[in-house]
Amino acid sequence: MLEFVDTAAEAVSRITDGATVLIGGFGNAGQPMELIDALMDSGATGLTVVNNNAGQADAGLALLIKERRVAKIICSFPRQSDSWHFDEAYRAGEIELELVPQGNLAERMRAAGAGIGGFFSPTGYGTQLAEGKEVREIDGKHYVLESPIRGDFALIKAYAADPYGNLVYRKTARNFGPVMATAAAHTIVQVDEVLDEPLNPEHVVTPGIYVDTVVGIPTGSGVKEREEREALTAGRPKPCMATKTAAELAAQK
Amino acid sequence: MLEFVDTAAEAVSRITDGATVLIGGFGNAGQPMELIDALMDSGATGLTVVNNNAGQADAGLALLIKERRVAKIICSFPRQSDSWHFDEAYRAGEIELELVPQGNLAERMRAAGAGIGGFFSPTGYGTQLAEGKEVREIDGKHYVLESPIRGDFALIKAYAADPYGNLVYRKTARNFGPVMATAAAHTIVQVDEVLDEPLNPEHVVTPGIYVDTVVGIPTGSGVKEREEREALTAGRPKPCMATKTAAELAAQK
Amino acid sequence: MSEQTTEAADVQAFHSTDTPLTQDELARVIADDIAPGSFVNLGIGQPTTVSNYLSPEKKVTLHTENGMLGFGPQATGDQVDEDLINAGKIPVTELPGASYFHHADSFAMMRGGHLDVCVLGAYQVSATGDLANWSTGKPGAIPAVGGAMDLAIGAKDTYVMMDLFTKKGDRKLMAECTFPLTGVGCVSRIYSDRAVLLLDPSGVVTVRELHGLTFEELQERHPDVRFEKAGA
Amino acid sequence: MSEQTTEAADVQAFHSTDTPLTQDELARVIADDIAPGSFVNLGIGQPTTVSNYLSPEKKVTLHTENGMLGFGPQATGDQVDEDLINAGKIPVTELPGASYFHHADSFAMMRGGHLDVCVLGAYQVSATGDLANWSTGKPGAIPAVGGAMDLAIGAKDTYVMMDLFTKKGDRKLMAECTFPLTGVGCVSRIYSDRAVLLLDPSGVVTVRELHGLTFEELQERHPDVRFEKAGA
Repeated sequence: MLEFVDTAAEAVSRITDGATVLIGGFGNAGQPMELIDALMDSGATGLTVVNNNAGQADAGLALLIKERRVAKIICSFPRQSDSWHFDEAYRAGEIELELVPQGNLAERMRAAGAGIGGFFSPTGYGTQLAEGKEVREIDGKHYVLESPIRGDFALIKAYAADPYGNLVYRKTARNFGPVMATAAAHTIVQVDEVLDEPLNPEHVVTPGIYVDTVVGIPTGSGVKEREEREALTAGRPKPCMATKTAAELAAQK
Repeated sequence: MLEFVDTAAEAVSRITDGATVLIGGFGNAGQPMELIDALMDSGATGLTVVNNNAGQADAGLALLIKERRVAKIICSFPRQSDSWHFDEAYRAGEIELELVPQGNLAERMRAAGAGIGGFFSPTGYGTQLAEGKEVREIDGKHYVLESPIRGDFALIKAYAADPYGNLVYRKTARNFGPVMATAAAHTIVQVDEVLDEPLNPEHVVTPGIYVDTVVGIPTGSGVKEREEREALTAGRPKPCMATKTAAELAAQK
Repeated sequence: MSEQTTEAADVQAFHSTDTPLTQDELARVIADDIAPGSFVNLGIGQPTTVSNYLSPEKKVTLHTENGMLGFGPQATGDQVDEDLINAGKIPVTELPGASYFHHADSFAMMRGGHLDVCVLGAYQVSATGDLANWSTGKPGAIPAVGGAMDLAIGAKDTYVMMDLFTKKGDRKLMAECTFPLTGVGCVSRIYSDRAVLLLDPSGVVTVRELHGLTFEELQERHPDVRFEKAGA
Repeated sequence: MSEQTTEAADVQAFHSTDTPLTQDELARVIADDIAPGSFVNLGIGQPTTVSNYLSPEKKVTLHTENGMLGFGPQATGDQVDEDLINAGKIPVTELPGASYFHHADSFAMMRGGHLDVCVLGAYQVSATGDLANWSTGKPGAIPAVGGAMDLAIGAKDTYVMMDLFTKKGDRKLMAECTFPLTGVGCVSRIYSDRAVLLLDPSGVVTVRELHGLTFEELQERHPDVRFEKAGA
């Protein structure tokens, strides 16, 4: 049943030790920072986390890993210049890693949400990451059998939620959010705006059926969105619009 | 390469004998009537058609079947009260039928568009429609292996196209359109509105990468859309909004 | 997705009345069993009438497999819009909070188990919950399945709404279905004019309500099915 | 999807110059080979520079796998928006005609073969088009793959942009890759400072261009690879 709560702490309060948690975001875009911080404060441990990365610097997911609260991580790109907490935990053998190509990661969660038992993906065929997996040649092309990834919880960031739990996202912050919302038994969303009116039904990206808990938390996304709306209202182009092409910029140099 | 053409005849002119043609629509909603009529006039024959139904009454797809231009149909619901042309062709053994549950039909086209070689679906397990197909038990649940359905062409109806071929749809006329656009080598779209300005990138349903040929053809959808916009501009509710709930209507009786 | 609890209904002890339920009464019984906040798909025909008894306070959202959540009653007059129809191809209305999506997303929603309840008609249902509702298997008949097989296995709970016997008096609750199956072990409850029955994989049928039929008559008409009274 | 024709480029007869191409010259060669109206994914790093040579008249649309078609140059000043980044996590701009979609849709677009060209860097490429660009296989190294394997097999054509030899002088075009593979038989062309090479499953490498390297030197450095001059 859909609930709107007031704090990130309340939003993540159901997450128990040992849960599988899908965490949205690609880079900072769409990363539910405040929900991750609240998960940190909640004390839940022994978690399996699904995220594109394995934490960066000294914040969010990296701190969860530093504190050894993540038993296993399923991700596509754990090693980054500032993934020192993951690196240390991994080298100490204190975190399990399942490395999954990014598209298979998204598609495996999509399969979980869509009730698909498994699917043949061409990605990774003939590589180390397909070792031990069933392969099959179909119409002359090689595929690897991939299985669904389900979450007990999803923590995602959307831009706005209407009273029915319908969600819209903002630019490339959409990334994993809509897929993770379908793949988790309980989806927790932080949004910049909690709306009083329903969204336009044609514009809804994640229907409310996939949403369980919503918490409004203003972030920089809201600031940029208001700048963009002001520009449009004033008849100016959106601030993020390219003013020159790459070719023109290169020629300038 | 994206092209905008002036007539339905031009739009379907590349379709050759023996082609597999995905045709959108569920009921009248989203059915590309004018494109189907143009396909009829084009003379292309020996077609494999993928559509939810097998034609109704004496129009569109039913006429293609009447003229024995459809060698095979892949659909979920051929038999309707007014599917007499299909019924006759089928009983005469002059059309091949592949009956596919509606959700598998959509998912098989989605798989084609998404480069998935096959997938395990729970739908149809233990039924006649799974006979001869590979089955597998995964985590205690039974699944049937389903294969992609690809089209040489898709004929779909969207509501509007922008200069980049980006599409939006209207209400439940969206149905099979976005999926078929991804599953065909060449996607032909009829729209009520050909826009001069780009669509809002957040609202695009089918990105232009999936669109090859666009033709503007005004239909009743445009009339209803303008009524709706006028109402909204005047601060009235959309004409299609429910004024009473089903319970209230039932109580009235 | 909502975490539906139908416990209140499940623990209802056996009860009976002397006369069969009318179709409207039956629709109301089903509506009463649907938990507030549920997402529900009502099949074409008789199941559609359940919506007449879902009060707005219950905040039940209706799904139609042709790509919409949150549709309202049948459209009339100016409301009619050919682009806004339900799975029965009947023009419907839009309710606040509605959303549109394409066919693959719509069936993913169903197949992924996100709907709480689906109410369907049936030719036959077996004691273990097998459903037959798409074909009577007549030789020479042209087959058509539509979304029946997807609906049967998609929701968390699949309810069947039917008469317990055919007009000819044949039984429709079977030890094993004789008509071609739509889905295996998918029906959790039968709501019929004469009985409300809870099914599970054991094949022992729990009888929650009888209307115009005694427990003994029920057993006599279905000698190959084992029944137990609810709350007994 | 667009029907890309690279025939014009393919039939180019062999030609050579005396000095290796600079990175900018190489980027321009690749850009010139991309057909007007193409949908293109440029990998992180050096491949990104190809966009500097794609004139607006060519109407090439750039895809980034984190969910966007139609992004523009790197954002500066007020343009910077943390919600608008490319796969390298660099803030970019929006171009007219852009669209946003989620990760599963984005990789479906790639995996489904809808992109015309993907340009990637490489550690090694085999004569039959195997690609190694995600891991040097060093023991103890922490593996990370990102979208590399999806990109390698997704586009209609996968081009590799690299130096023909490492800084240490080791060859990168191999009879068989010694580093862990990213994809099998997926690379159709190598664009390098010293050679433009067309690959196919036969393993015979067609040499379209040489820069500061003779055909004989190329053969000598790759004795286990069979080369043929283009248009010969």
